[in-house]
Formats: sequence, structure tokens, C-alpha cells
Amino acid sequence: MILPPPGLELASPWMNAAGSMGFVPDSRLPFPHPMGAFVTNPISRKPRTPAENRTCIPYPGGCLLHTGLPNPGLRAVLRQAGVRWARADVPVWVHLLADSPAELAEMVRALEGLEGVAALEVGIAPTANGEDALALASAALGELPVVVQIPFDRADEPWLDRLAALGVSGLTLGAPRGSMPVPDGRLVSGRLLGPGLFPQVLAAVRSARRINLPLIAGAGLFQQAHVEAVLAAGAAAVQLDAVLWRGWMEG
Amino acid sequence: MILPPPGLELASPWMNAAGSMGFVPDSRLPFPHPMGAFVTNPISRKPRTPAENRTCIPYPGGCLLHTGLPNPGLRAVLRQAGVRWARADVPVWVHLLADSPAELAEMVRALEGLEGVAALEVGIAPTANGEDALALASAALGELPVVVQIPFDRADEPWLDRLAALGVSGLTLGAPRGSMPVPDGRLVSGRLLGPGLFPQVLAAVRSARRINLPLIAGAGLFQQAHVEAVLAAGAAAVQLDAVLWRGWMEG
Amino acid sequence: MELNVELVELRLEGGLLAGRIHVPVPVQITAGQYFLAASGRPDEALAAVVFPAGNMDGWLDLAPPLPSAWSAGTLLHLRGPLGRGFRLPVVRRVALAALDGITARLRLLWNQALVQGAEVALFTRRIPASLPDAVEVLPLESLPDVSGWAEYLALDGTLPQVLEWKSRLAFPGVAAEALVNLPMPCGGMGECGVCSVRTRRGWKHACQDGPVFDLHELEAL
Amino acid sequence: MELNVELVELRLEGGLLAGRIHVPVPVQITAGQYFLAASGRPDEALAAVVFPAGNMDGWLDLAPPLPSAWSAGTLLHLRGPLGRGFRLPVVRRVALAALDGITARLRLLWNQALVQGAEVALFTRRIPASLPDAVEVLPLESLPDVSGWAEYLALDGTLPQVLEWKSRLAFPGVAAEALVNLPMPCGGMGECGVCSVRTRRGWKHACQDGPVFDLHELEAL
Ligand SMILES: Cc1cc2nc3c(=O)[nH]c(=O)nc-3n(C[C@H](O)[C@H](O)[C@H](O)COP(=O)(O)OP(=O)(O)OC[C@H]3O[C@@H](n4cnc5c(N)ncnc54)[C@H](O)[C@@H]3O)c2cc1C
Ligand SMILES: Cc1cc2nc3c(=O)[nH]c(=O)nc-3n(C[C@H](O)[C@H](O)[C@H](O)COP(=O)(O)OP(=O)(O)OC[C@H]3O[C@@H](n4cnc5c(N)ncnc54)[C@H](O)[C@@H]3O)c2cc1C
Ligand SMILES: Cc1cc2nc3c(=O)[nH]c(=O)nc-3n(C[C@H](O)[C@H](O)[C@H](O)COP(=O)(O)O)c2cc1C
Ligand SMILES: Cc1cc2nc3c(=O)[nH]c(=O)nc-3n(C[C@H](O)[C@H](O)[C@H](O)COP(=O)(O)O)c2cc1C
Ligand code: FES
Ligand code: FES
Repeated sequence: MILPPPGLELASPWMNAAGSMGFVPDSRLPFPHPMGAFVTNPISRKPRTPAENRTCIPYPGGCLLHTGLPNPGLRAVLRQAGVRWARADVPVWVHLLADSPAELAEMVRALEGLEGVAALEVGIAPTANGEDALALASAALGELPVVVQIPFDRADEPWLDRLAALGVSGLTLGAPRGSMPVPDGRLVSGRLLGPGLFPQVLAAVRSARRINLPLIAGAGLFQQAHVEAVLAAGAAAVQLDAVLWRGWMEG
Repeated sequence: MILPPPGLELASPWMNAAGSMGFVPDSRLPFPHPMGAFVTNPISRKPRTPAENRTCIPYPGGCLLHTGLPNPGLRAVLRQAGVRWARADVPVWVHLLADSPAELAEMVRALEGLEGVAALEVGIAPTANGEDALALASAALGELPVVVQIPFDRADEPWLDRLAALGVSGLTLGAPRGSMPVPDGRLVSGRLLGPGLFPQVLAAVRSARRINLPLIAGAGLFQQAHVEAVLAAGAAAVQLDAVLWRGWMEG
Repeated sequence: MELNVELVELRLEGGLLAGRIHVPVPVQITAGQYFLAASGRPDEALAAVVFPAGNMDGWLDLAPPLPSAWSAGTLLHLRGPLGRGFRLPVVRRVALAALDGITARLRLLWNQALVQGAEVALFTRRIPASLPDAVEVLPLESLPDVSGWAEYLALDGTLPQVLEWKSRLAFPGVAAEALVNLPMPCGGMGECGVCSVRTRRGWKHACQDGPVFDLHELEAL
Repeated sequence: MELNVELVELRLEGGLLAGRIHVPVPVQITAGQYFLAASGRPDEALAAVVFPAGNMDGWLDLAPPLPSAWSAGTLLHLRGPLGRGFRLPVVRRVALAALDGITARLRLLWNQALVQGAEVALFTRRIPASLPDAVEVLPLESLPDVSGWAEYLALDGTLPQVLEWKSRLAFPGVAAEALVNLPMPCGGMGECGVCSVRTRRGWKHACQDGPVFDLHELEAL
């Protein structure tokens, strides 16, 4: 396991995935203690409204969640949550969603120096190729450690090997995307959540060990044994998602 | 949908995935008629014994199958199956497994001119990067149409865009790989099969439409509706796997 | 509140699974509130949204449909009651409409209306098996006719159903609410937003601000 | 043979699910043969390997363990009987050993032995609930002691269990077979090879060449 760089040490490997616990850490939430870090919901520069065809569709082993990643935009989040991040007893990682490096750099500047913010997690848009993603990661670099989040099914892509040299501090292997037909015949696309993803995220962790970065396994973990397996396979930390909403599974 | 090139027209979009129906087409098998093509189990130049830790592990939405792809080697397969391929009332696609371009070229020469063999499907090893895979595909080109098979989670990789210009005739989006812990604490890796893969294979078909090749959706299809959805999304054909062993699912 | 309970009874109601659990402590539930119920089963990635259909003597009836994989003896982890329920005013004439044919989610509400001494009209395409005599059942298509009669109207259905019926009804001045039945996977914990509903006061989350909304406040998708 | 049947009865046997189905036509089954049984449930990617534990008057008993999601009324698509079963010779003294504690897969075999007039000794760590009086139950650990007594020996367990016991037993000249219980997802249809077993005559597929093998032929993993 590759250890996190200075400034990014975790009190425990337990984290939540962006989108699973809202914008503000809440000590009443059902989370293993101590929590390594709290990751905010994805935040964009401008407000994002819910997707028109937002939905949650179960399938064997998981569900497809399409929301459009609604959020009130960075300025409003800071107004509502900034003080509570500063007061939180857990380091806050702010998850950022950006369409361009310039937009991202602007958001990063607004976050630097904020009390309580320990790191930035940068989500890579599904349409971004390796060069786009590297440009985004570079734009995020500044005073705060930067962790890049990709869907775990991109863990084999060669551009990831260049993240460490750029100065990125970690890589989150997050939920993959999928599509499902809806009754009107159209397709809906979104993140996949569920225990059926576990064999794939475990394989992705193994594959990503080649990358010289601490890895965070961030999808498909629904049993304590899942967490133990990805940590044993080399992940430095885990991010839980829907298991926080439903509770641990048997077995 | 991109139509298959001359020589590769299918009587129907229904095929089986390599590894699902053995080495010889059998008219008693529970297959929709007419069958577009019969795909053989993976065949290597030399015999391959079963993997030492061969296993089949169920998980929610699917199962991990690790066999080591045992087969008696091309020479023995031709001895046992060659005549029956020639007599079959369905075009036979021979699935080839090779560690190097030279080995593959040798196998291809042995298959050219054989009656009944309509195409070659070339499996890409999990460890092969894009350049390795392109070299393998090139080595397979000759008299027979060549279809390249990749795990569907590689559908976004940029090298795939170069397959059409090489002269490859189609792309199969097959089973992805995963890992699971086994009781002794080690991990086992293998192909994933099951209906829980459907949202991912559907997304992979959509993503792979950018590639100027006929696409074959070859994993996660367990309901008739799954087949309809991937065909509507642009697949030219489907390959069924474990659904042939268990029968269609409800819904 | 968090509860670990056993599903002690299952039965079919209109072809759908309904159930019953025993709750060790009295639970204060408002009609229209819901629970998130997770079984330990590894094939259920999400907790199910479950509405109570009865709450008496330590028994809680669960409205259909329940997940078809549940059976008697299934252990459930329950979180709730969650959300905002109906706010039934003290009126004499109450109209309820099951837009999707399932009346069980409205049962606590009609019981409350009867206790308050109101006349109750239930509009539905499917007549429920057991119903108090005092509840008058009417075909859903005749719902627009009650506009002069009802002093309170409650709709129950999917968001498109609720919005479509809202556009066909005219109840100026009548108190009207709607239980909007949509996916609520996180119950607000994640602010995931999949349950977002557009209202005159902006975007609301059905899981916390609903699932019951003032019908007049709801806006088109 | 392909059959669509309903699981009419389920019960616990030693804490594991066992079941019963009705088969419309008489089925010729050899002890040790199996069925692939698929439910329509979308959470079961593969058919389950199911061994018969009784076959009388149109009823087929299914040995435990059955998938825990199955319930009475579950519809099953059955393919079988598949594979090669036990070849019980006509002898006087038969020893059977349930290496994994589940005796039900051996039930058809001991019935056959009793019909042939043999004495039957069953070696197991767990005593089964119902057993003909004529079957003598002995602790598994004493299995090596029967080497002078038994004229036929049948083992039942996983491949590692069978191989380990084989190495501890010496039965020169005694007919001995083993039911090797391992995953058989394709039942031979795909020649997937996951059920491969090494024998003196080369690699064999348990799904077709077994799951019962001559114990003397089995070789180490
Ligand atoms: C204003 C706006 C509205 C959109 N609405 C839709 C829509 O309704 N339907 C649709 O199919 N697509 C939409 N898109 C395209 C969008 O990129 C994603 O498809 C959308 O975020 C889907 O959300 P989801 O819930 O499916 O989560 P996913 O897209 O699956 O999100 C998973 C992760 O991917 C990352 N990510 C996703 N999108 C972006 C992004 N744009 N930039 C950086 N990181 C990202 C985040 O880290 C996120 O945690 C929209 C884009 C914009 C800018
Ligand atoms: C003789 C030999 C034995 C091996 N045994 C093992 C083993 O026991 N355990 C292990 O983890 N790995 C092993 N490997 C490595 C091997 O590449 C795969 O891991 C092995 O094929 C696993 O089989 P599987 O049943 O898991 O199927 P998968 O590997 O998941 O096969 C899926 C598809 O990938 C393609 N594919 C897989 N492997 C290759 C390949 N080598 N070349 C070309 N295409 C390929 C095929 O098209 C196949 O249909 C072995 C390799 C060799 C050469
Ligand atoms: C930049 C961008 C903005 C989008 N904004 C919205 C939006 O506000 N609401 C919405 O429902 N879909 C939005 N979409 C999604 C598109 O309508 C479409 O569903 C999506 O691009 C999927 O395309 P595909 O079929 O090629 O995968 C947006 C897409 C992009 C690329
Ligand atoms: C060329 C090659 C040949 C292999 N041959 C075998 C084999 O015959 N039997 C076997 O069990 N594993 C074989 N393996 C698998 C390895 O033992 C090991 O399990 C596999 O490489 C997984 O490595 P990983 O943990 O880095 O993913 C082979 C691997 C490679 C690369
Ligand atoms: S269910 Fe997630 S915000 Fe309402
Ligand atoms: S189960 Fe597939 S070959 Fe035996």
C-alpha cells in the first residue's frame, strides 16, 4: 500500500463517497469512527438543477442512479456550509465538478485557506479523455492536496501513470456508469451502486497498484469483508456509498 | 448500426459467446434459430490445462468464472472438430487465444481454407495494452474476416478507433474481469457473467458506437429485453453466455 | 428512529405483497410518512421505501408493494418514520384519490378522517378488499365531479400522475395535498437529489420536504 | 430431459434448505446424478446443482442445500438427470461416508443398497434426522477401520476432502467411488472446464464424466 503524502494522512481508512452524505458532515450519521475524511457532494461553480429524467432503477446486484448531480453552486455551498466545515471534527474533502480547467482553477482559489478543508477531490466527467483529465488535475493543484476521482472501469488507462508526477496526491476509484432503458423506450445513464460491483472494484484496485499513488476504493463495498479485501489488495482507504443508506449486508 | 462487411453477414443477430457452448455447434442446444454464427471456445496453439485454482463464485447479480480457459490446443481441436465445422449448418467463428502475434499468425494459417470457418474472433489477453492488441489483430488478418474481442470495460480505449483502418471486421464487447477473495485469503480473478452486467454492457455499446465497426454485445444479456436494448442501442449482434446454461430470466 | 424487526406476516393485496411487523415501542406516525426498510439480502442494494397502512397495538401494517423477495421471517432494518405526511384539516368532507390503483397508502389517512367525523369518498380504479363501510368508493374518472363537495382533497400517485390530474382538476380554495410516490434511495441522508420535486418555492426533496406536498405548490416537471 | 416444475415444499434439514417437487412423468435416476435447476429470479445468474434425495410416486426430494432465496411456489426449470452416478455392485457390505456432514446426497444410494440386501454403514459427523433402522451410523473418524469389512465404499464431499480421505484410506481391491461436489455451472453444455478433475486417464469433466468417479482413478489437484 502506498501511504498518503503529508497533509493527507487519515485517522482511519473510512470515508464516504461524494454524493452519499450531503454537503456537511453530521456526527449523527451511521459511520464507522473515527472517520478518515468526509467527502462533500459534487459541487460545480454554477448551480446545477436536477436532471430532467432523474431516476433510480434497481437491477440484479445494484441500481442505476441518475440525478444530474444537482447542487446550488460553490458560492451558495460555501455560504451554507463553510462555517460547519470549519467546526467539523473530521477533515473535509471538497468534491469538485468542472467543465473546464479555468472553471476549476477559479473554484480552487475560492477554497484555499478555508478552515476545515483538507483536500480537494476532482471528479472527471464521463466525456473527458486522458488529456482533458490531466488538464483538469493540473488546474486543481495549488495549496491543497488534490485527489482525482475516476470511474473504476477506467483504472487501466495509461494517462493515470502521469498523475503522480503532476503532483496529485491520490486516486479514487469510484462508481462506474451504466445505461438502462426506461419505459418510454429511451435510455437513461448514470452512476451504478451496489454489491454486484465488488469483484470489479477489487480487480481495479489490483490493476491500479501500478500507479504510484495512494488508492481509494470507492464503489461496490457493502460488506465488512469487501472493505477488508480492498484494503488487503492495496487500497489506502475506502469510500462507502449506498451501504450508508441501507446498512451493512450479511456475509 | 454499422453493418457487417461482405463475408460476415449474419442470418440473425443471435450468437453465443466464446466459452459458452464448447467447440462444436450442436443443433440440440437451446438456441434461438436461425443462429447468426457459432463461436468456439477459446483455442490456443498449445494445450492449456485447467487453472489450478479454477472456480465459480456467485455474487449478487452474477458469478466469477475462472477456468484458465483449458483446451487441447489448435491441432487437437482441428482433429476432433474440423469435420463437424465443415458439416455444420451455421457459420463457425473460431475464437483464438494467443500470447504473441507470431503464435497467432501460425494458428491463422492453419485455419485458412477450412470449410465451415467463417471468421476468426481474437481474444485480447487481460495484460495486453493497446499496442499489443493492435499487433495481435494485425497478425490475425489474412483470408478470413477478423473480429476482435475485448472486455466491455475497455470500450473507451482510444486504440480501438484504429481497428477499422487495419482491416478488422468487427468488435465484440465481452465479459469483463473481476477478482474475489477465496477462503484461504488469496484472490482469484476471472471472467464475470450475469445480469448485473447489463447496464454496463449497454453503456459500453453506446460508447463504442464512435468506432467505425459492427459491434457485438457479448456479456450480461439474460432477458429478451436486454437483447432488444443493445440492438436498439446500435449493436449489430449479440453473444449469449450463461443464459444458455440456465434459460431466460423473467421480466 | 432505527428498528431491527422481523417480517411476521405476508399476504397478497390486489396481487401485490403486503406485510406486518411487530414494533416493540409505540411509533408516532403521520399518514403519508414512510420508512426505509433494508433486508440483509445481498441482492438488494437499496432499502425499500415502505409506507405504513395500519398502526395498532404494537403492529405495523406495511402497504403493498413490498419487494417480492421478502418472505415471512425476513429481518428488516427500519429507519423512520421519515418525511412530512398529510396535514388533514378538521373538515366535514374528504376526497381521496389513488391515482395508481393502490389504496393502502391512504388507509391511515381515511381512518384519521373518520375519527375526525368526516365523510370520506375514495376515488380509485380498483376497489380495495377491506374498507370501512363509512368510506364511499367511486370510480377515479369521476374525481373532477367532487369539486363542489370536497373540503379537502388528497391525491396519491407518481409525480406524472399527480401533475396530470392536477391539470384536470379545479379546486379553488380547497385544501389539497398529494403524496408523490417516487424513488427515495437515501432518505435525505445523501441529499442525492433523485427525489427532487419542483415547487413554487423552488426545488424540494420528496424524502424530507415530502413525500406529501401541497398540491397547489407543485409545478410541472 | 427438461422440466418446468414448482417447488411445492421446503423444509430445513440440519439447518439447510431441502425441498420437494412433483414430476409429471417417471424419471429414471441413478444415485449420484444431478439436475441443473434455474429459477426465473433475476438475482441467480446460474442454475443451481441439485441432487435428488428421494424419487417416489411422482415426487422428487431435493437434497440440501438449496439456494436460500427459493421458497415454496418458486418455479424451477430443471435440466437432467445429468452426469454419471454411482455404480453400486451387488455386494453384502457397503460403507458410505458423508465427508462434509451432508448425508442426503447418499440417500438414494443407501436405499438401493438396502434393496439389494446389503448391510449399510454410514460414516458422518452429523447424524441425519430420519434414517432407516437398517443403516448403522458411525463417526466419520472411524472410517479407516472398515477397511476389512466393506466390499464397496462411497465417499461424498468436495474434491479436497475426497483427496484427503483417499490418502488416509487403504482399500486394495475394494470397489470405491466418490461423488465430487464442485461447481458445475454449464453442465457440460459449454465445456467450460471449471469442473475439471484430474484422473489417471487425464482431465475429466465432473459434470459429464462424473460427478461420481472411481476413487482409485482420482489424482491430486
Ligand atoms: C447542467 C448539466 C446538466 C446535465 N444533465 C444531464 C442529464 O439530465 N442527463 C444526462 O444524461 N446528462 C446530463 N449532463 C451531463 C453530465 O455530465 C452527467 O451526465 C450528469 O452529471 C449525470 O449525473 P449522474 O447522476 O448520472 O452522475 P454521474 O454523471 O454518473 O456522476 C458520477 C461522477 O462523475 C463525475 N462527473 C459527472 N459529470 C461530471 C461533469 N460534468 N464534470 C465533472 N465530473 C463529472 C462526478 O465526479 C460524479 O461524482 C448534464 C450536464 C450539465 C452540465
Ligand atoms: C497456461 C496458462 C495458464 C494460466 N493459468 C492462470 C491461472 O490459473 N490463474 C490466473 O489468474 N491466470 C492464469 N493465466 C493467465 C491467463 O491470461 C488468464 O488469467 C486465464 O486465461 C484466466 O482464465 P479465465 O477463466 O479467468 O478467463 P479470462 O482470463 O477472464 O478470459 C476471458 C477472455 O479473455 C481472453 N483471454 C484471457 N486470457 C487470455 C490470454 N492469455 N491470451 C489471449 N486472450 C486471453 C479470452 O478471449 C477469454 O475469452 C494463465 C495463462 C496461461 C498461458
Ligand atoms: C454539456 C451537456 C449538458 C447537458 N445538460 C442537460 C440538462 O440540463 N438536462 C438534461 O436532462 N440532460 C442534459 N444533458 C444530457 C443530454 O440531454 C443527453 O442525455 C446526454 O448527452 C446523453 O447523450 P448520449 O445519448 O450520447 O450518451 C447534457 C449533456 C451535455 C453534454
Ligand atoms: C504467463 C502466465 C502463465 C501463467 N500460468 C499459470 C498456470 O499455469 N496456472 C495457474 O494457476 N496460474 C498461472 N498464471 C497465473 C499466476 O499464477 C497469477 O495468478 C496471475 O498472474 C495473477 O497475478 P496478479 O495477482 O498480479 O493479478 C500464469 C500467469 C501468467 C502471466
Ligand atoms: S432520496 Fe436522496 S435526496 Fe431525497
Ligand atoms: S460445468 Fe462446465 S464443463 Fe463441467
